[in-house]
Amino acid sequence: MSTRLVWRDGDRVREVELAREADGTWRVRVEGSELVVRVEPAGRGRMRLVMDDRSVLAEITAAGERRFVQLVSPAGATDFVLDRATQRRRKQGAAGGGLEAPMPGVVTRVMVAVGDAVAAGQPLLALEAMKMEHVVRAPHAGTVRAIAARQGEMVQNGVALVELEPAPET
Amino acid sequence: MSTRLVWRDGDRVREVELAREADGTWRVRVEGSELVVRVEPAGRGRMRLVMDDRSVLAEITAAGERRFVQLVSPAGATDFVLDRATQRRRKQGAAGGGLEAPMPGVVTRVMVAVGDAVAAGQPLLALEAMKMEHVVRAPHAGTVRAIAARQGEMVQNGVALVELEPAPET
Amino acid sequence: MFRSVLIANRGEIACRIAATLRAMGVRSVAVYSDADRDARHVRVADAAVALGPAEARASYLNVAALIAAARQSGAEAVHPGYGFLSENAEFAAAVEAAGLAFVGPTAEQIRAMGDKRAARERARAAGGPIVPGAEGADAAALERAARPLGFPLIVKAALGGGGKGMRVVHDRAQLDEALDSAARVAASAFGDASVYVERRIERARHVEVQVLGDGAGNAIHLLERECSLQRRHQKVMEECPSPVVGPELRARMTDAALALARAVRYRGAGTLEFLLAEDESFYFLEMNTRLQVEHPVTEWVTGFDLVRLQLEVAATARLPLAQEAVAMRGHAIEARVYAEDAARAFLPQAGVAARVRWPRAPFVRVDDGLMSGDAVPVHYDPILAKLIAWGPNRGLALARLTAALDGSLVHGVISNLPFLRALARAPEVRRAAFDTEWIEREFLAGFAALAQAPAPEQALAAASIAELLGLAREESGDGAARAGAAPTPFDALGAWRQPGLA
Amino acid sequence: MFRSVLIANRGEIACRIAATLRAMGVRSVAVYSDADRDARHVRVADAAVALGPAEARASYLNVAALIAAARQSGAEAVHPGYGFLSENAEFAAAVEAAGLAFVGPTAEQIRAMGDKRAARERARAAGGPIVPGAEGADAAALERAARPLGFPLIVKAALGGGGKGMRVVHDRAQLDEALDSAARVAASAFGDASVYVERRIERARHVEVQVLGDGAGNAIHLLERECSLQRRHQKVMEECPSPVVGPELRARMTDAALALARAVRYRGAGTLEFLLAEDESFYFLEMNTRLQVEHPVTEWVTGFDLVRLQLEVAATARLPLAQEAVAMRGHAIEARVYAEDAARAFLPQAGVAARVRWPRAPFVRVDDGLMSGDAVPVHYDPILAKLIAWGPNRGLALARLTAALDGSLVHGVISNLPFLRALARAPEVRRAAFDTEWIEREFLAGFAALAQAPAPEQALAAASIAELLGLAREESGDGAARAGAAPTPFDALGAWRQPGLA
Repeated sequence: MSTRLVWRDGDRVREVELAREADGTWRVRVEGSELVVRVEPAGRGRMRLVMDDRSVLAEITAAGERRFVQLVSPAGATDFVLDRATQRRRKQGAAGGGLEAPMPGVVTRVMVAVGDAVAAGQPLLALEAMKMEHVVRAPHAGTVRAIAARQGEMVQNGVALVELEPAPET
Repeated sequence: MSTRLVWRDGDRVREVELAREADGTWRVRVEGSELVVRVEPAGRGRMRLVMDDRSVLAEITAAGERRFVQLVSPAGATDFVLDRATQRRRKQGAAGGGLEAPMPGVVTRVMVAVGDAVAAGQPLLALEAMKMEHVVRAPHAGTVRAIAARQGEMVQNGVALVELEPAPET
Repeated sequence: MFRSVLIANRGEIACRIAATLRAMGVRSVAVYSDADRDARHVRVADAAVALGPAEARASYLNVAALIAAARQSGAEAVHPGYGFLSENAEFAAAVEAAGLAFVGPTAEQIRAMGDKRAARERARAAGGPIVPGAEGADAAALERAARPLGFPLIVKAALGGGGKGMRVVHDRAQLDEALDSAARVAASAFGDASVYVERRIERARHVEVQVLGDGAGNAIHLLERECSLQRRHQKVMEECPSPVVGPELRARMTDAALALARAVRYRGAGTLEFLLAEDESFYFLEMNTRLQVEHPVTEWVTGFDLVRLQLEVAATARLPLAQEAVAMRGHAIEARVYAEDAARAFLPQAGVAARVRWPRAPFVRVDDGLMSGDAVPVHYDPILAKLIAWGPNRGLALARLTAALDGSLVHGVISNLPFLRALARAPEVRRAAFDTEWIEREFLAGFAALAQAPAPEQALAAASIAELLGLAREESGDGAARAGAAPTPFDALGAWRQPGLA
Repeated sequence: MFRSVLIANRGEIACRIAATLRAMGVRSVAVYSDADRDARHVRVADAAVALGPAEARASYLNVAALIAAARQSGAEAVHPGYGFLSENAEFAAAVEAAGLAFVGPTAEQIRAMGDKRAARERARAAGGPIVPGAEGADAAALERAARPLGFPLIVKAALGGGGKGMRVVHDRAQLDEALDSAARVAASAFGDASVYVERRIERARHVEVQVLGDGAGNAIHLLERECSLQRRHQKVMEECPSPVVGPELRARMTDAALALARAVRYRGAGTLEFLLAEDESFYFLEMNTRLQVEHPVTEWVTGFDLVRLQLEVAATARLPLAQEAVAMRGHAIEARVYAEDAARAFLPQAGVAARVRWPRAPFVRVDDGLMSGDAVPVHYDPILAKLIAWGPNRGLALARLTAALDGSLVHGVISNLPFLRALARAPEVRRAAFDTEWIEREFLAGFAALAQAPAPEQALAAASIAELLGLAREESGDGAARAGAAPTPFDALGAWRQPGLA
């Protein structure tokens, strides 16, 4: 019996199929290639993935939908952030992205109102954090359906800020 | 409204009476003397006791019945272990002590059997831990009523090992 | 010595100052904003005073609240750390007006050095080499004065810092617009539209000299630091000594630094920044009148605690050591760990760092302000920690720093650790073949490609297995993190030890 | 260099060796007993192999299991650490017979130095000063031979170590019984009843010299260490350099150490222990043929990583540095943190260390093997960590060590931190006025009185307030600790912020 998991990896959607064999090893299929790994304890919070010719330490921390993954081998440490790709988020991603807060911060300006027609690239609102200002722009032309943030409000990373209905293709 | 707490502090029994005033300060009475303290946050796991002329950082960790207490002031850090003095433990303490494991370890020898009459100072059993042997001796003459440990068994600090009924006073 | 010192800062530098105070037996007083109530710098201090709301303006930049906190807590001196009010002359003046010692230079010295154009003049007067430049009352005059310099030029704000308002101009056609734009930025950022121009030194390195003055005209130096590894004029890795400075050049640079420090009768610890050209000519850039972020590399190589030296000068107005006592041993390199997403334009990050682990290894020092479960507020500079490694030579120091970066873990908030790990392994960094623009010119594109590559199968496998083993429980995220727990798949479930699972 | 090294040890020393391997880019292989499945030394290694049941005999002392683990993991060398099999000639021989490198001396050298009486003979042959002593085939012969020595005397087991079987004899009347008793202890502890006697040097200090040999007759020294602060012949605090050794005495002691190391063609890192009398005469005590617990003080003062040097000698059979490269800078002091109850006869402790915090401060190093939630098993030496502080002089090093001890927290298991804090503050320690018996003769009684005094009201108040604020919940003990949480009164309840509570 195998299980399928879908991850968001940056802008990509990654599918993983995995099954545990009778001898305890895991068979993990990622986009056509297959890993056979034995999982060993490596102290609280860590596991060791043992493969045929090498092994790697892995440490995973959950933070909301995100999973922080660190791999450590003699070649060094690498960090990744994967996201449980829910239906909602994948749809948003497909719509062009750019409407979520790219960083946590304070909304300093809201430059559009609900009902406004906006052009692709038009500034929608501005966020400020740690001395940096970031302007959120429309990824495509469309109509503003909802604005989820007010001026002065603090927002977290990844929070949806503006709902934008795409203009009918011409 | 005040609350009374009883602590075991080494061989002593200490009583604390404490009440919270309307202004949030605590009034703590320990054996006749009284402290008036304000409690401030000092980060997760720490509090600051602020008194008239000084303040001290306190950090408390629970481990079973025991409370580990660290106090830190500019003069340095000090550590204490207090015990929630339950009725059972206080009674045992009153009976003379010495029948609990003084350290965690492995019971290497049991030198008495249930029903044996023993003299004060007679070896009852031996514990070994980290290369050290410790012999538990009878604190007073009496009769062995129960033995809670077997040879080869691992016991934790403070665990009752032998129940000893005092010999009638002569 | 003072009996009690207020630390007017937060984060790693507040913790680091508190450590020296504790070793000196001096009571430390922390201050905190509402966002930092549970922060590590509050936990390590002997006393702590609330300043006000999270925004820096209302807390760590709030002069009145800080002076009140110092008075209320019985502090005798104020250490400003770096950033915030550390180079604010009004704050220094207010501290001294309140009858407290300011652990730093006089208000006048801060003011004089804070005006970059005036500082240039003082450096010139002290015989220091300055980049050929030009000034002018207005754009037209400036343009005329700049003509003999040739191109490329840099336009700078007189009161600027951190690269803000700086513009590089490659030819005559760009100059007008650049002067105009720089003046606008300067006016809005620093409240003064004054700008000046300097000749641009190509492929220059940033080398700075640490000095310590007694305020009466005596000063010593504590060697130089190499800080050429920068991104957008922000230092990323620093080292001591500079790998390109030999004894003769060191003597010339430290002499120049001391001439200026003595000329202004500098008090306390300060840093003279120089541009070092490929031909070993060097030019005064600016003076930082405070402790630098990168001071630990100097501490390790010289063996002196700079915070302690600052406090001793502040308490006694005397230099606590002679120049002869300063010797160089080995090599130290520092890497700055920030909460920023290097894969996405280095956007600053904030949130709860659910799990944090810093390395412990021989010859490695970590100055941190963050432990598992701590918050990274959105309001402040996102520095999390500094890793410093020492070795008898540069190669060994860099190898240890690389291992220390590999041994670090920050989960819950995205950090620049992947960027630092890649940087420490770059051949140019190993060879010390870089200048202040090398990262942006040659390193960043390759790193960005790497950072945006798909996660390897092993990472997906590990995350997926952890998910099936029970990590998916939502409470193991923020909730547990706030309670000080380090959430892990194994904590929740012992089942993975049973071969029969799934 | 080796590509992969197995670390045949556990705890802080296994972690410390792994750190050097990581900085060298060498793959580390940990081993663990059933009790150490989750231990820190397992978490930091690149690979880990299970050895067997918790008892040391079945795991860390199990030669066959260790050799099998090394083979299975592809290790090319074995580092034994200290303790366990580090001075076991059979293990060293088995490692080499398996075609692996043993990071240490040859089996013959271990065997020769392991017989204390034979080692004395070798030291005498190499011209080294030895304590006047006597041997004899039986008690009567020994007694006759000992007559010229006078009293007091010490009776020692020939194969002994760590003070086991040692007896002090103050006059003729005690001698027979002491010889008898020492022989009995020696027979049962070391499997050999041989004993010998030495003149007792009064108020002696323990000073040892670190050497490094190439196995071909070349050797260098890395200064001396002062280890006089002992309790029952167990070192408590160690420092480098010795505060009573000047250049002339240092030259004499290191010369004597090198003469012996060269005479036996010593391979790897080793330590020659000397008794130093008040008149600056010194006597060979024994040689430890392994890394010492206290090696970090030498590392800091010389700037060399001793584990790296060991590996380089093992890999190349050459000395990686010349004597001229060894210079002394400043002063370093180490304190050993043990799980033992100093207030109750130093009984060893075990359990779950629910909350652990080690300090981070400039010029402080911590070699630890324990984090919050880790178990302290009952089966092994209860060392938890070592705190090491450096300073340009001894006073500053000691001040930093004191602050580091104050900044340490071990909750859930009783540690000797209170003992170490009191010791670091003792005037005799500050003045360096102590000998190997000073702690027991003069310090312990006062400390015991202090340790057994009633807890102050503030401690009772803090514990009681915490209790009322919700700490009393039983699950915050072991359960939460095992899940990696740091249980605290504030985690459970935000109510304390409300002034109206209770």
